[in-house]
Amino acid sequence: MSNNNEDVLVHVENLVMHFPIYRGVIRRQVGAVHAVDGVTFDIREGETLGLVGESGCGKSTTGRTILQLYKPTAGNVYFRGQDLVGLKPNAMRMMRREMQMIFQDPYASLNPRMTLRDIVGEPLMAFEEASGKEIDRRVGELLELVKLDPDFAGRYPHEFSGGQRQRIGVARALALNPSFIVCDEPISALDVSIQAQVVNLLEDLQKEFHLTYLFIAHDLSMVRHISDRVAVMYLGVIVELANRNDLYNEPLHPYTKALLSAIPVPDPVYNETHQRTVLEGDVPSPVNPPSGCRFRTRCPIADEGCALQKPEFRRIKPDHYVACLKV
Amino acid sequence: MTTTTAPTGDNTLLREARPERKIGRIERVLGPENYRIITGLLKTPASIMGFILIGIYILVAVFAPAIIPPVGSDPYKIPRDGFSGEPRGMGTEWKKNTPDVPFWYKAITGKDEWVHILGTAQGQYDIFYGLVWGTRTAFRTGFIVVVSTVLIGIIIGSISAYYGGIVDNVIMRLVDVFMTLPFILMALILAAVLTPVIGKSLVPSIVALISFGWMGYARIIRGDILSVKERDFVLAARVVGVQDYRILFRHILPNAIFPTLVLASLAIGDVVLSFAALSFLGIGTQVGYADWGQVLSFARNWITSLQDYWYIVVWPGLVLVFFVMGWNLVGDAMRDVLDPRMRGKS
Amino acid sequence: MSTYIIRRLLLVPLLIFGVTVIIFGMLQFLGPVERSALYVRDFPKNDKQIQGIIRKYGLDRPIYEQYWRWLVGVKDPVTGNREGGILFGDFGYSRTASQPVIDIIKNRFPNTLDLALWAVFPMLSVGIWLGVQAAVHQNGWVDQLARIFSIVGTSFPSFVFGLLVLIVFYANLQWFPPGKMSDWVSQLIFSGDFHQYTKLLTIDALLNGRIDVFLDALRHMALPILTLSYINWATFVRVTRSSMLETLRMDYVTTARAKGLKESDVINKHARPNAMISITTLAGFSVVGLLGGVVITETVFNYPGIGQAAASAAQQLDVVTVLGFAVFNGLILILANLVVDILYGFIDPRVRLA
Amino acid sequence: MTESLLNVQDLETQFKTPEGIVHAVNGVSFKLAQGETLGVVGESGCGKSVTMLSCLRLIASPPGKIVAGKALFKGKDLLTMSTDEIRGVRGSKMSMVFQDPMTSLNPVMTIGKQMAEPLILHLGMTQEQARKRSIELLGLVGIPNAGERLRDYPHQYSGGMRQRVMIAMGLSCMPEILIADEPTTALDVTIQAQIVDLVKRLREEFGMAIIWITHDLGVVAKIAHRVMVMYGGYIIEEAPVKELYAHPTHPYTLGLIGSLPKLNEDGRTRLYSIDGMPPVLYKKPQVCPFAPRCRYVIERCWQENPPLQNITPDHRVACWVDTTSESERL
Repeated sequence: MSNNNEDVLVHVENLVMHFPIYRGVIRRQVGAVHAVDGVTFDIREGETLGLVGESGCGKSTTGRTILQLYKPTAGNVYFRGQDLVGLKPNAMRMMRREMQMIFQDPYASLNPRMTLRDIVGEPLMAFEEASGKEIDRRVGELLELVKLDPDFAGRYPHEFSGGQRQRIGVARALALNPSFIVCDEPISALDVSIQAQVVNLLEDLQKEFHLTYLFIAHDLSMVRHISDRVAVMYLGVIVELANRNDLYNEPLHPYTKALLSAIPVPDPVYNETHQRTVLEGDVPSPVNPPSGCRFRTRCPIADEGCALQKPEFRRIKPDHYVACLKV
Repeated sequence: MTTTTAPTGDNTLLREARPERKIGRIERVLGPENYRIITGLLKTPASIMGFILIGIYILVAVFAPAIIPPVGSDPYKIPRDGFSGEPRGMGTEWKKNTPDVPFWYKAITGKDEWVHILGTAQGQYDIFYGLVWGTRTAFRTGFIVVVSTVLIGIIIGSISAYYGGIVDNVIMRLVDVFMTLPFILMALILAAVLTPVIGKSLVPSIVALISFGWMGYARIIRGDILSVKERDFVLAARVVGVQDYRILFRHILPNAIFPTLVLASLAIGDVVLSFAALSFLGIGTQVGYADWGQVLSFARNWITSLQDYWYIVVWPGLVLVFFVMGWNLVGDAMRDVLDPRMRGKS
Repeated sequence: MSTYIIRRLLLVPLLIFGVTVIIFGMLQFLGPVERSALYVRDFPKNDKQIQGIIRKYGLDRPIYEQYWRWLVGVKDPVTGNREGGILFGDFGYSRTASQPVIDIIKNRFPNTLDLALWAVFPMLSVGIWLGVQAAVHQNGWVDQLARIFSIVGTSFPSFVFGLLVLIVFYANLQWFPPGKMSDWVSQLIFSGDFHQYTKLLTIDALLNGRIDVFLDALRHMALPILTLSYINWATFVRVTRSSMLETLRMDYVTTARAKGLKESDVINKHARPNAMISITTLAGFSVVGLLGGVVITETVFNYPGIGQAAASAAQQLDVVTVLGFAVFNGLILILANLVVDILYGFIDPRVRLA
Repeated sequence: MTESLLNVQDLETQFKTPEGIVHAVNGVSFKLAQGETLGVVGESGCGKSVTMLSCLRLIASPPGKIVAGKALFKGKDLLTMSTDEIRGVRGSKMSMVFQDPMTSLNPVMTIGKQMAEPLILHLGMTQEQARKRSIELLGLVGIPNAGERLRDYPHQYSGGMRQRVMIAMGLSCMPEILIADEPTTALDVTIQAQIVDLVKRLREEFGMAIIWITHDLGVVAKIAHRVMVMYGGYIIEEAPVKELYAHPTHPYTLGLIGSLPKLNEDGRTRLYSIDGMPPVLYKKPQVCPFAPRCRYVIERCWQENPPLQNITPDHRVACWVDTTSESERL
């Protein structure tokens, strides 16, 4: 999947992230959690790429490895053509101005001992972009941007609700004017009525600052709403990647189909008229992923061939990639 | 008909809903976590009682010369009223080595002559003098031991957590070894070994208590640093490009060490107790040094006639017990406040 | 589970090494003359003898060689007998007690064990019972009582408590006699009619079928037992209470209630077994700690156990003897901790079936 | 409808906290018919779980307290019956399945023992009978090798499997009501679908009534016959499922449904969002609790708390405003 489009912002190539497991008497490595097992994709300038999958499929690890929060086991991550893997710590630190992250848990991701001014102003201080009064001014602007009262700057995170805290996290991510933000399940810890607030905010900011998002979530309907393209992960690999409409209207991979049909649709009439395919069994352990196609153990259309051969991640249609032998 | 106004989302308009907590100036200066700890401590009657107890002991320590003026060159040497072995009762006349009569004594008793308020111990050492000046000894040893053990604990624990891998493994096994040894017995032995080398003074016991007292802190601080390191806000700081040293000092240490530090500082009670135990067993200071354990140890020879000499046990015993209890009361409340389940609830 | 046990077993030599190194390190504060007590009875009389001992036992050799000799002893070239060697149970010679350290241990340790065994029962049963009651009736009067009890308990050093107990029950009320046994019992033991199977007096008394001896022993131990268990109750009640409170908040306790179980069954069948897992470790440590903590109690009550021997040796600065006790105690504790850890593994299915 | 299976009237539950008394449930009344599935929807803290836990008197007391109301189960008040009687109801006539299958099972007891408990207690079975029945039940909820797996401990089961065990346990005494408290929230989408299907199948087999508590409007649409929306400890709307989704009437329900991305949505439309957050009430409000966040708020909302009133025979709403035109637009 070599994409030489000029508007590619992030290019991830064959990224592998294994976490070693130490067991036994002398704690030697007996295996590894194959969290991410060779994923390749592009994120284009200004788009939102949705990354969906069930818990433990490696979607969050992918996001974090792209930001070099973990040192990848193999593979490369190019940001504007520059390979991030192997970059010296200080050089990588400089790159962080460009790429930011919004976290899932708005309670855990803000230091309880720091005020909003310190939290939101910290990136500015770290890169010496501003100091003293200038920081106060910039923090005020950023808070206004995320629809919080600038007068809140002296407050501590515990004075805010989950939704407000998530806005603080967004303000911190925006402080350095990044071009790329990894949104790691930013809404799944929030109440239903708050989720829409945060999603709307993210969309507004994207328009205003021409941001590029990697939007990681398990909520397929929200991903559909916010994404331009969507990638579906299963057990450490991407099984399908396509335009939003293609993927939701004509899913090709059996896992995508099952996942889509499992979405609880808030429409009782639809539910009566549409028959769903329910997958059997649990997701296998990422320590010992099945041979061949990862999905074959739960796949309704798998045969012996699927156990022998690893399906190639190939292009079926323009902008529609699938890893399945049966397609 | 229907006048539609823009919703504000402000639930305080309900009046009966939970008002948004306004935080005061003191809280803003101290930071919410520290403020929560302090207010939490001042809420329970038990911890207030603890603070009062500690306060009384601090006053006694500070004003020791005013309460009972020192006799001779070394104020920590308990003045002896003769050399007879048998203890003398409370209120008996003080004949030799009498301290100056302080202002309060006359005001309360109306007399000019000192008596042995709490009697004398074996060897005619004045118990009251020993207890008052022993308060200073208690604070001194307590602070030295606590500060040293916590410092050693923080350094070793941080090194262990920071380097990880083999360094961590070696340090933690070392901690295991030290933890296996029974504390009071080992402290006793080390103090006994050191006494001929250093001489009879506070030092052998202090060194012994430090040597076998740091492991708990090292273990706790290591654990706390490791768990804070994994918290999302540390990761978030890395993502925004904060320098490593700043992450350590702004994010990890304040959240990992501060709570332990406070808790540890309340361990003074335990330290003083162990110190007194060593003195009681006859290890440490010279005979006649103003130190509670020492005063108590005189009782060991009079066990068969304690019905007559109960005051040589009861007074020093109570002084020690209330001191330790003061710290324990505050420490107990502190443990509740620092309970992770209580965090985040305001 | 086997991995867990093997890993734990592998820790044993490491711990033995660490403990012996620390104690050996303390020995280095002594001069060679004093250290010679590790190998020979008599105090060397002149320089020549001293030099001879230093050469014979390698007291001037590099430190690691000395350590090794200390561990395994030195073979006498003439007689072929091994002299010293703590790993063979030769802890040196106590010059203050005029007998080999191991003999003191043999005489005294059974007494300490006897005391510790009897202190364990009240400590565990009352401590756990009170802790559970306090948690179940949180903020009720039992709870308040338990909290006061535990605060007072942790603040009361054993020597103060012991002395107060002596004032009340021994000096004033005269309910309990001093010492370890009455005269008639020691005469009985001396006469040879009383067979000493285990050297633990209470157990031997039962084995001999002598209830009177048994009761006499208990009467003599009552005050030390009370002191030892009281000191531990406080910590025990506190830990049991907090562990139980935590368990009672768990979802599976609500599940048990939703099944319609009786409240007593909810507590005894669901909550308590879970709370006990975390208490096991503490219980183990407390029992083990009893062996180390008897120093003070035995001294206060003048009970002829190993702790009192250690304290009096330390007072006389007889370091070789004290360190001998330390090595012995260290080895016992390593073993006891091992047992506790393995037991823990069996109790918690999450460890057992891992 | 003849006598309803469960009839809750004016239930009020409060919690004592250091900040004051939290009014978690403020006079809730509803009925449940035989074999019916009632969905209870709301955000965290709206009182939906507390309502159901109150009915079974499973509220930890202190700090919780049921201060008023009745919960008639077949005409008998659950709230005033003796502890022995309510224990006889729990797990046998009314049973519960909880949100987090990871923590709802006792980690140091085998699955077999935990399964057997209600069987022995309520049905007087012997150990052996209970074991046989447990195997049947586990088979019923789709756990393979049930006989062997009875000896396992919860940590040896996956999350989905544990929830199946919880359901099997809940059904073991053939209850007339199964209360499921967010049973699929902690599970993945595909597993969630499995559990929903399983419960639907068992409902046909056993014919029990179900109260399904959730915040997920999608799941409710799949399983419920009738839906109740809660906010701030009040029921603010209640209707048959199709009616509710077709004609949501309360502004809060409108907001909830509107805040979900639409099915078949193509272009980027903005999501309807409700500003602010749900309140924690320290006193029963004299005004509409939703007023501060409501787009349609009128003067009257600030004067009186609207009662739950019928707008059609089976649709109840607590609102002063007529939003019919709005719901058609959605």
